[in-house]
Amino acid sequence: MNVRLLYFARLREVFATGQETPELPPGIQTLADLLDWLRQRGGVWAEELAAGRAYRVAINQDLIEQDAVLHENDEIALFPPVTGG
Amino acid sequence: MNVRLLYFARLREVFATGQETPELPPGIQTLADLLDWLRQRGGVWAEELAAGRAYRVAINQDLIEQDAVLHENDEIALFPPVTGG
Amino acid sequence: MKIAVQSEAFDLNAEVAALHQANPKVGAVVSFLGLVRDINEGQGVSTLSLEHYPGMTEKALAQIVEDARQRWEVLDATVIHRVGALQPTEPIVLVAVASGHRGDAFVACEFIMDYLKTRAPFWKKEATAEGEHWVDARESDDRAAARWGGSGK
Amino acid sequence: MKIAVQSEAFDLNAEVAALHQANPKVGAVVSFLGLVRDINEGQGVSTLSLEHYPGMTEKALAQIVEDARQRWEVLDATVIHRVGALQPTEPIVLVAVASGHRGDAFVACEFIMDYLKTRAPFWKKEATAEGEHWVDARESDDRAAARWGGSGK
Repeated sequence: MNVRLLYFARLREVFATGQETPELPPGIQTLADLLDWLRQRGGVWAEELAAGRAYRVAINQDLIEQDAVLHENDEIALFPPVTGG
Repeated sequence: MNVRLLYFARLREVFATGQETPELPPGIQTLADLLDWLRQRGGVWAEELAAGRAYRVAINQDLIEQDAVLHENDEIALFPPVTGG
Repeated sequence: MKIAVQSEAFDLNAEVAALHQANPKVGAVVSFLGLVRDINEGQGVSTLSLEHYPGMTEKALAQIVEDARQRWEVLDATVIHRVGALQPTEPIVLVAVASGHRGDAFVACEFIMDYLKTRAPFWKKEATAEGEHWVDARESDDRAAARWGGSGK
Repeated sequence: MKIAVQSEAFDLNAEVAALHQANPKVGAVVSFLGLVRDINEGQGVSTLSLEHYPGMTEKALAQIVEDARQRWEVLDATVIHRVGALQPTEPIVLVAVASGHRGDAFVACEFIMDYLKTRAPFWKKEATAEGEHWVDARESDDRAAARWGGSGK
Protein backbone atom coordinates (compact mmCIF):
# COMPACT_ATOMS: atom_id res chain seq x y z
CA MET A 1 0.00 0.00 0.00
CA ASN A 2 1.23 3.46 -0.91
CA VAL A 3 0.46 6.41 1.36
CA ARG A 4 1.57 10.00 1.62
CA LEU A 5 3.04 11.06 4.96
CA LEU A 6 3.23 14.73 5.94
CA TYR A 7 5.05 16.28 8.91
CA PHE A 8 4.53 19.79 10.19
CA ALA A 9 6.14 22.34 12.48
CA ARG A 10 8.47 20.89 15.14
CA LEU A 11 8.01 17.32 13.86
CA ARG A 12 8.95 18.44 10.35
CA GLU A 13 12.16 19.92 11.75
CA VAL A 14 13.03 16.99 14.00
CA PHE A 15 12.33 14.41 11.28
CA ALA A 16 14.22 16.64 8.83
CA THR A 17 11.54 16.08 6.19
CA GLY A 18 8.14 17.53 5.35
CA GLN A 19 6.82 14.54 3.44
CA GLU A 20 7.49 11.08 2.11
CA THR A 21 5.53 8.57 0.04
CA PRO A 22 6.57 5.15 1.31
CA GLU A 23 5.32 1.81 0.06
CA LEU A 24 4.17 0.18 3.27
CA PRO A 25 4.96 -3.50 3.98
CA PRO A 26 1.91 -5.83 3.60
CA GLY A 27 1.31 -6.23 7.36
CA ILE A 28 0.52 -2.53 7.84
CA GLN A 29 -3.22 -2.05 7.73
CA THR A 30 -4.07 0.49 10.41
CA LEU A 31 -2.82 3.78 11.78
CA ALA A 32 -1.48 1.95 14.85
CA ASP A 33 0.51 -0.38 12.53
CA LEU A 34 1.91 2.62 10.66
CA LEU A 35 2.99 4.37 13.85
CA ASP A 36 4.74 1.15 15.05
CA TRP A 37 6.50 0.91 11.71
CA LEU A 38 7.68 4.52 11.99
CA ARG A 39 8.87 3.97 15.59
CA GLN A 40 10.99 1.03 14.38
CA ARG A 41 13.13 3.54 12.53
CA GLY A 42 14.52 4.37 15.98
CA GLY A 43 16.15 7.66 16.97
CA VAL A 44 13.90 10.70 16.77
CA TRP A 45 11.12 8.54 15.30
CA ALA A 46 10.98 6.26 18.31
CA GLU A 47 11.35 9.23 20.63
CA GLU A 48 8.77 11.62 19.18
CA LEU A 49 6.12 8.97 18.56
CA ALA A 50 6.56 7.19 21.91
CA ALA A 51 3.48 6.48 23.99
CA GLY A 52 2.56 9.52 26.02
CA ARG A 53 4.12 12.06 23.64
CA ALA A 54 1.75 14.76 22.48
CA TYR A 55 1.24 14.65 18.75
CA ARG A 56 -1.80 14.73 16.49
CA VAL A 57 -2.73 12.68 13.45
CA ALA A 58 -4.91 13.68 10.50
CA ILE A 59 -5.99 11.26 7.79
CA ASN A 60 -7.09 12.89 4.57
CA GLN A 61 -7.19 16.21 6.42
CA ASP A 62 -9.48 15.10 9.22
CA LEU A 63 -8.20 14.91 12.79
CA ILE A 64 -8.17 11.27 13.97
CA GLU A 65 -8.72 10.51 17.64
CA GLN A 66 -8.40 6.73 17.59
CA ASP A 67 -7.10 3.92 15.44
CA ALA A 68 -8.28 3.74 11.81
CA VAL A 69 -7.88 1.44 8.83
CA LEU A 70 -5.60 2.86 6.13
CA HIS A 71 -6.37 2.93 2.42
CA GLU A 72 -4.28 3.25 -0.74
CA ASN A 73 -3.20 6.85 -1.33
CA ASP A 74 -4.29 8.10 2.08
CA GLU A 75 -2.72 11.39 3.13
CA ILE A 76 -1.56 10.94 6.72
CA ALA A 77 -0.22 13.95 8.60
CA LEU A 78 1.64 13.95 11.92
CA PHE A 79 2.07 17.19 13.78
CA PRO A 80 2.38 18.76 17.24
CA PRO A 81 -0.69 20.07 19.10
CA VAL A 82 -1.82 23.15 17.20
CA THR A 83 -1.04 26.67 18.42
CA GLY A 84 -2.83 29.04 16.05
CA GLY A 85 -5.25 31.85 16.81
CA MET B 1 -37.71 71.33 49.44
CA ASN B 2 -37.01 72.10 45.80
CA VAL B 3 -36.21 69.25 43.42
CA ARG B 4 -35.84 68.86 39.69
CA LEU B 5 -38.04 66.23 38.08
CA LEU B 6 -37.18 64.81 34.64
CA TYR B 7 -39.33 62.56 32.44
CA PHE B 8 -38.07 60.62 29.43
CA ALA B 9 -39.36 58.74 26.42
CA ARG B 10 -42.94 57.47 26.70
CA LEU B 11 -43.42 59.05 30.16
CA ARG B 12 -42.28 62.41 28.79
CA GLU B 13 -44.91 62.13 26.08
CA VAL B 14 -47.71 60.91 28.33
CA PHE B 15 -47.00 63.53 31.01
CA ALA B 16 -46.65 66.12 28.23
CA THR B 17 -43.57 67.57 29.91
CA GLY B 18 -39.85 66.78 30.06
CA GLN B 19 -39.11 68.49 33.34
CA GLU B 20 -40.46 70.52 36.22
CA THR B 21 -38.96 72.06 39.35
CA PRO B 22 -41.69 71.86 41.98
CA GLU B 23 -41.42 73.09 45.55
CA LEU B 24 -42.46 69.99 47.48
CA PRO B 25 -44.84 70.25 50.48
CA PRO B 26 -43.11 69.80 53.85
CA GLY B 27 -44.31 66.21 54.41
CA ILE B 28 -42.45 64.85 51.41
CA GLN B 29 -39.14 63.42 52.55
CA THR B 30 -38.60 60.26 50.57
CA LEU B 31 -38.92 58.98 47.03
CA ALA B 32 -42.03 57.01 48.08
CA ASP B 33 -43.59 60.26 49.37
CA LEU B 34 -42.78 62.00 46.10
CA LEU B 35 -44.34 59.24 44.01
CA ASP B 36 -47.51 59.35 46.17
CA TRP B 37 -47.65 63.11 45.71
CA LEU B 38 -47.34 62.73 41.92
CA ARG B 39 -50.05 60.02 41.88
CA GLN B 40 -52.41 62.41 43.67
CA ARG B 41 -52.42 64.51 40.52
CA GLY B 42 -54.69 61.77 39.10
CA GLY B 43 -55.15 60.97 35.43
CA VAL B 44 -52.05 59.79 33.61
CA TRP B 45 -49.97 60.40 36.77
CA ALA B 46 -52.02 57.98 38.84
CA GLU B 47 -52.16 55.53 35.98
CA GLU B 48 -48.50 55.46 34.93
CA LEU B 49 -47.09 55.43 38.46
CA ALA B 50 -49.56 52.87 39.83
CA ALA B 51 -48.20 49.88 41.74
CA GLY B 52 -47.11 47.17 39.33
CA ARG B 53 -46.41 49.54 36.43
CA ALA B 54 -42.92 49.23 34.99
CA TYR B 55 -40.98 52.45 35.38
CA ARG B 56 -37.51 53.28 36.62
CA VAL B 57 -36.25 56.03 38.91
CA ALA B 58 -32.85 57.69 38.98
CA ILE B 59 -31.76 60.12 41.66
CA ASN B 60 -28.86 62.35 40.70
CA GLN B 61 -28.27 60.10 37.69
CA ASP B 62 -28.01 56.85 39.63
CA LEU B 63 -30.64 54.14 39.22
CA ILE B 64 -32.57 53.67 42.47
CA GLU B 65 -33.95 50.24 43.35
CA GLN B 66 -35.66 51.04 46.64
CA ASP B 67 -36.91 53.97 48.66
CA ALA B 68 -34.49 56.82 49.37
CA VAL B 69 -34.45 60.05 51.34
CA LEU B 70 -34.63 63.15 49.13
CA HIS B 71 -32.42 66.21 49.46
CA GLU B 72 -32.67 69.82 48.34
CA ASN B 73 -31.89 70.20 44.61
CA ASP B 74 -31.96 66.46 43.89
CA GLU B 75 -32.42 65.59 40.23
CA ILE B 76 -35.07 62.87 40.10
CA ALA B 77 -35.79 61.19 36.77
CA LEU B 78 -38.71 58.90 35.94
CA PHE B 79 -38.59 56.84 32.78
CA PRO B 80 -39.69 53.56 31.18
CA PRO B 81 -37.44 50.49 31.25
CA VAL B 82 -34.52 51.26 28.97
CA THR B 83 -34.30 49.87 25.44
CA GLY B 84 -30.93 50.94 24.08
CA GLY B 85 -28.18 48.85 22.56
CA MET C 1 -11.43 53.94 28.46
CA LYS C 2 -13.59 55.78 25.97
CA ILE C 3 -17.30 56.44 26.46
CA ALA C 4 -19.19 58.37 23.80
CA VAL C 5 -22.82 59.20 23.01
CA GLN C 6 -23.10 60.68 19.56
CA SER C 7 -25.35 60.96 16.50
CA GLU C 8 -22.51 60.39 14.01
CA ALA C 9 -21.40 57.00 12.75
CA PHE C 10 -18.12 55.60 14.10
CA ASP C 11 -15.13 53.93 12.48
CA LEU C 12 -14.74 50.37 13.76
CA ASN C 13 -11.18 50.09 12.41
CA ALA C 14 -10.08 53.25 14.19
CA GLU C 15 -11.79 52.34 17.46
CA VAL C 16 -10.35 48.83 17.59
CA ALA C 17 -6.89 50.01 16.54
CA ALA C 18 -6.92 52.59 19.33
CA LEU C 19 -7.47 49.77 21.84
CA HIS C 20 -4.46 47.69 20.89
CA GLN C 21 -1.95 49.40 18.60
CA ALA C 22 -0.04 51.16 21.36
CA ASN C 23 -0.17 48.26 23.83
CA PRO C 24 1.67 45.03 22.93
CA LYS C 25 0.16 43.35 26.00
CA VAL C 26 -3.20 43.20 24.22
CA GLY C 27 -3.72 39.74 22.76
CA ALA C 28 -7.46 39.92 22.15
CA VAL C 29 -10.05 42.51 21.23
CA VAL C 30 -13.69 41.43 21.28
CA SER C 31 -16.11 43.84 19.65
CA PHE C 32 -19.88 43.91 19.69
CA LEU C 33 -21.63 45.86 16.97
CA GLY C 34 -25.38 46.33 17.39
CA LEU C 35 -27.38 47.15 14.26
CA VAL C 36 -30.85 48.42 13.45
CA ARG C 37 -32.84 45.39 12.34
CA ASP C 38 -35.62 45.63 9.79
CA ILE C 39 -38.21 44.28 12.19
CA ASN C 40 -40.99 44.96 9.71
CA GLU C 41 -39.72 42.19 7.44
CA GLY C 42 -39.83 44.47 4.45
CA GLN C 43 -43.30 45.95 5.16
CA GLY C 44 -42.25 49.54 4.58
CA VAL C 45 -39.07 51.21 5.70
CA SER C 46 -38.82 51.92 9.42
CA THR C 47 -36.77 54.58 11.16
CA LEU C 48 -35.52 54.17 14.69
CA SER C 49 -35.16 57.24 16.91
CA LEU C 50 -33.00 56.98 20.00
CA GLU C 51 -33.60 59.25 22.97
CA HIS C 52 -31.27 59.34 25.97
CA TYR C 53 -30.73 61.04 29.33
CA PRO C 54 -27.71 63.29 28.78
CA GLY C 55 -25.28 63.19 31.65
CA MET C 56 -26.68 60.04 33.22
CA THR C 57 -25.97 58.05 30.07
CA GLU C 58 -22.23 58.68 30.16
CA LYS C 59 -22.15 58.13 33.92
CA ALA C 60 -24.03 54.82 33.66
CA LEU C 61 -21.81 53.54 30.83
CA ALA C 62 -18.64 54.48 32.70
CA GLN C 63 -19.92 52.64 35.79
CA ILE C 64 -20.71 49.53 33.75
CA VAL C 65 -17.21 49.52 32.25
CA GLU C 66 -15.74 50.01 35.73
CA ASP C 67 -17.79 47.05 37.02
CA ALA C 68 -16.36 44.93 34.19
CA ARG C 69 -12.80 46.01 35.09
CA GLN C 70 -13.37 44.91 38.67
CA ARG C 71 -14.35 41.43 37.52
CA TRP C 72 -12.01 40.64 34.62
CA GLU C 73 -8.71 41.68 33.04
CA VAL C 74 -9.73 44.63 30.91
CA LEU C 75 -6.73 46.51 29.51
CA ASP C 76 -8.90 49.02 27.67
CA ALA C 77 -12.49 49.40 26.51
CA THR C 78 -14.61 51.59 24.26
CA VAL C 79 -18.36 52.11 24.35
CA ILE C 80 -20.01 54.26 21.69
CA HIS C 81 -23.79 54.59 21.54
CA ARG C 82 -25.56 56.54 18.85
CA VAL C 83 -28.67 58.68 19.37
CA GLY C 84 -31.05 60.38 16.96
CA ALA C 85 -32.56 58.87 13.83
CA LEU C 86 -31.18 55.58 12.47
CA GLN C 87 -32.15 53.40 9.50
CA PRO C 88 -32.10 49.58 9.23
CA THR C 89 -28.58 48.10 8.87
CA GLU C 90 -27.03 51.17 10.54
CA PRO C 91 -24.83 50.57 13.62
CA ILE C 92 -26.39 51.65 16.94
CA VAL C 93 -23.76 50.63 19.46
CA LEU C 94 -20.17 49.50 19.68
CA VAL C 95 -18.66 47.80 22.72
CA ALA C 96 -15.03 46.78 22.30
CA VAL C 97 -12.85 45.27 25.02
CA ALA C 98 -9.09 44.68 24.92
CA SER C 99 -7.47 42.09 27.16
CA GLY C 100 -4.41 39.89 27.32
CA HIS C 101 -6.55 36.80 26.84
CA ARG C 102 -9.64 36.01 24.85
CA GLY C 103 -11.75 34.61 27.67
CA ASP C 104 -11.67 37.88 29.61
CA ALA C 105 -12.33 39.94 26.48
CA PHE C 106 -15.38 37.85 25.53
CA VAL C 107 -16.97 37.80 28.97
CA ALA C 108 -16.33 41.48 29.73
CA CYS C 109 -17.76 42.56 26.36
CA GLU C 110 -20.92 40.51 26.85
CA PHE C 111 -21.30 41.74 30.44
CA ILE C 112 -21.06 45.37 29.33
CA MET C 113 -23.68 44.80 26.61
CA ASP C 114 -26.06 43.02 28.98
CA TYR C 115 -25.81 45.81 31.55
CA LEU C 116 -26.02 48.53 28.90
CA LYS C 117 -29.28 46.96 27.71
CA THR C 118 -30.85 47.20 31.16
CA ARG C 119 -29.09 50.07 32.96
CA ALA C 120 -28.08 52.71 30.40
CA PRO C 121 -30.84 55.29 29.83
CA PHE C 122 -31.58 54.98 26.12
CA TRP C 123 -35.02 54.52 24.60
CA LYS C 124 -35.97 53.47 21.08
CA LYS C 125 -38.97 54.69 19.14
CA GLU C 126 -39.84 53.08 15.86
CA ALA C 127 -41.58 54.92 13.01
CA THR C 128 -43.23 52.94 10.21
CA ALA C 129 -45.88 53.74 7.60
CA GLU C 130 -48.48 52.79 10.27
CA GLY C 131 -47.20 55.31 12.79
CA GLU C 132 -44.80 55.60 15.72
CA HIS C 133 -44.39 53.50 18.83
CA TRP C 134 -41.94 53.14 21.68
CA VAL C 135 -40.09 49.83 21.62
CA ASP C 136 -40.92 47.64 24.63
CA ALA C 137 -38.21 46.45 26.99
CA ARG C 138 -37.64 42.72 26.79
CA GLU C 139 -37.76 40.22 29.63
CA SER C 140 -34.93 38.37 27.92
CA ASP C 141 -32.67 41.39 28.48
CA ASP C 142 -33.49 41.42 32.19
CA ARG C 143 -32.66 37.71 32.40
CA ALA C 144 -29.41 38.23 30.48
CA ALA C 145 -28.30 40.91 32.93
CA ALA C 146 -29.51 39.00 36.00
CA ARG C 147 -27.21 36.04 35.32
CA TRP C 148 -24.20 38.24 36.18
CA GLY C 149 -25.43 38.47 39.75
CA GLY C 150 -26.72 42.05 39.74
CA SER C 151 -30.38 43.03 39.73
CA GLY C 152 -30.17 43.91 36.07
CA LYS C 153 -32.91 46.51 36.40
CA MET D 1 -19.49 32.18 5.01
CA LYS D 2 -15.93 33.29 4.31
CA ILE D 3 -12.85 31.28 5.28
CA ALA D 4 -9.43 32.64 4.36
CA VAL D 5 -5.82 31.80 5.17
CA GLN D 6 -3.53 34.56 3.98
CA SER D 7 -0.30 36.39 4.70
CA GLU D 8 -1.77 39.86 4.07
CA ALA D 9 -3.46 42.02 6.68
CA PHE D 10 -7.27 42.30 6.55
CA ASP D 11 -9.67 45.21 6.82
CA LEU D 12 -11.92 44.82 9.86
CA ASN D 13 -14.38 47.46 8.61
CA ALA D 14 -14.80 45.75 5.26
CA GLU D 15 -15.15 42.28 6.76
CA VAL D 16 -17.74 43.32 9.34
CA ALA D 17 -19.67 45.41 6.80
CA ALA D 18 -19.81 42.43 4.45
CA LEU D 19 -21.52 40.43 7.22
CA HIS D 20 -24.39 42.82 7.83
CA GLN D 21 -24.81 45.56 5.25
CA ALA D 22 -26.85 43.51 2.81
CA ASN D 23 -28.92 41.71 5.46
CA PRO D 24 -31.30 43.78 7.62
CA LYS D 25 -32.04 40.70 9.75
CA VAL D 26 -28.58 41.03 11.33
CA GLY D 27 -28.89 42.72 14.71
CA ALA D 28 -25.49 41.80 16.15
CA VAL D 29 -21.97 41.20 14.90
CA VAL D 30 -19.44 39.91 17.43
CA SER D 31 -15.83 40.05 16.30
CA PHE D 32 -12.75 38.53 17.83
CA LEU D 33 -9.40 39.98 16.84
CA GLY D 34 -6.32 38.05 17.98
CA LEU D 35 -3.05 39.97 18.13
CA VAL D 36 0.64 39.12 18.45
CA ARG D 37 1.57 39.87 22.05
CA ASP D 38 5.02 41.04 23.03
CA ILE D 39 5.62 38.07 25.30
CA ASN D 40 9.22 39.11 25.87
CA GLU D 41 8.10 42.09 27.89
CA GLY D 42 10.39 44.38 25.95
CA GLN D 43 13.47 42.14 26.01
CA GLY D 44 14.22 42.49 22.33
CA VAL D 45 11.80 42.44 19.47
CA SER D 46 10.26 39.08 18.69
CA THR D 47 8.86 37.85 15.39
CA LEU D 48 6.18 35.21 15.20
CA SER D 49 6.13 32.83 12.22
CA LEU D 50 2.95 30.93 11.49
CA GLU D 51 3.07 27.62 9.66
CA HIS D 52 -0.07 25.78 8.55
CA TYR D 53 -1.27 22.67 6.73
CA PRO D 54 -2.64 23.97 3.42
CA GLY D 55 -5.90 22.33 2.46
CA MET D 56 -6.65 20.90 5.87
CA THR D 57 -6.66 24.36 7.41
CA GLU D 58 -9.52 25.64 5.28
CA LYS D 59 -11.41 22.35 5.69
CA ALA D 60 -11.02 22.41 9.48
CA LEU D 61 -12.14 26.05 9.75
CA ALA D 62 -15.17 25.44 7.52
CA GLN D 63 -16.14 22.46 9.70
CA ILE D 64 -15.84 24.52 12.88
CA VAL D 65 -18.08 27.24 11.42
CA GLU D 66 -20.56 24.58 10.31
CA ASP D 67 -20.58 23.12 13.84
CA ALA D 68 -21.38 26.59 15.20
CA ARG D 69 -24.24 26.99 12.69
CA GLN D 70 -25.72 23.70 13.88
CA ARG D 71 -25.80 24.94 17.46
CA TRP D 72 -26.77 28.61 17.22
CA GLU D 73 -28.42 31.15 14.93
CA VAL D 74 -25.51 32.20 12.71
CA LEU D 75 -26.65 34.31 9.76
CA ASP D 76 -23.13 34.70 8.42
CA ALA D 77 -19.54 34.30 9.62
CA THR D 78 -16.02 35.15 8.57
CA VAL D 79 -12.78 33.52 9.68
CA ILE D 80 -9.46 34.92 8.46
CA HIS D 81 -6.18 33.53 9.77
CA ARG D 82 -2.83 34.95 8.78
CA VAL D 83 0.31 32.90 8.15
CA GLY D 84 3.95 33.84 7.65
CA ALA D 85 5.96 36.36 9.71
CA LEU D 86 4.11 38.67 12.11
CA GLN D 87 5.31 41.35 14.54
CA PRO D 88 3.92 42.27 17.98
CA THR D 89 0.63 44.23 17.84
CA GLU D 90 -0.17 42.80 14.39
CA PRO D 91 -3.51 40.98 13.95
CA ILE D 92 -3.23 37.18 13.59
CA VAL D 93 -6.84 36.10 13.38
CA LEU D 94 -10.33 37.50 12.88
CA VAL D 95 -13.50 35.60 13.73
CA ALA D 96 -16.70 37.57 13.12
CA VAL D 97 -20.23 36.21 13.53
CA ALA D 98 -23.48 37.87 12.47
CA SER D 99 -26.77 36.89 14.10
CA GLY D 100 -30.21 38.31 14.78
CA HIS D 101 -29.46 38.42 18.50
CA ARG D 102 -26.39 39.16 20.56
CA GLY D 103 -26.39 36.01 22.68
CA ASP D 104 -26.01 33.75 19.65
CA ALA D 105 -23.35 35.98 18.12
CA PHE D 106 -21.26 36.01 21.32
CA VAL D 107 -21.42 32.29 21.98
CA ALA D 108 -20.85 31.23 18.37
CA CYS D 109 -17.84 33.53 18.04
CA GLU D 110 -16.25 32.21 21.24
CA PHE D 111 -16.98 28.60 20.24
CA ILE D 112 -15.30 29.09 16.86
CA MET D 113 -12.22 30.62 18.51
CA ASP D 114 -11.96 27.84 21.11
CA TYR D 115 -12.17 25.16 18.44
CA LEU D 116 -9.83 27.00 16.10
CA LYS D 117 -7.25 27.07 18.91
CA THR D 118 -7.34 23.29 19.30
CA ARG D 119 -8.43 21.87 15.93
CA ALA D 120 -7.14 24.14 13.15
CA PRO D 121 -3.63 23.14 11.99
CA PHE D 122 -1.58 26.27 12.63
CA TRP D 123 1.71 26.38 14.53
CA LYS D 124 3.56 29.37 15.94
CA LYS D 125 7.32 29.74 16.11
CA GLU D 126 8.83 32.65 17.98
CA ALA D 127 12.15 34.24 17.09
CA THR D 128 13.95 36.46 19.60
CA ALA D 129 17.51 37.66 20.03
CA GLU D 130 18.15 34.39 21.96
CA GLY D 131 16.99 32.18 19.10
CA GLU D 132 13.90 30.42 17.79
CA HIS D 133 11.43 28.11 19.50
CA TRP D 134 8.06 26.55 18.75
CA VAL D 135 5.29 27.87 20.97
CA ASP D 136 3.85 25.19 23.25
CA ALA D 137 0.17 24.30 23.14
CA ARG D 138 -1.67 25.35 26.30
CA GLU D 139 -3.74 23.15 28.56
CA SER D 140 -6.05 26.12 29.06
CA ASP D 141 -6.97 26.00 25.37
CA ASP D 142 -7.86 22.30 25.63
CA ARG D 143 -10.04 23.07 28.63
CA ALA D 144 -11.71 25.98 26.83
CA ALA D 145 -12.62 23.74 23.88
CA ALA D 146 -13.67 20.81 26.07
CA ARG D 147 -16.42 22.83 27.81
CA TRP D 148 -18.39 22.84 24.53
CA GLY D 149 -18.81 19.09 24.78
CA GLY D 150 -16.35 18.03 22.09
CA SER D 151 -12.99 16.41 22.72
CA GLY D 152 -11.21 19.67 21.96
CA LYS D 153 -8.13 17.86 20.70
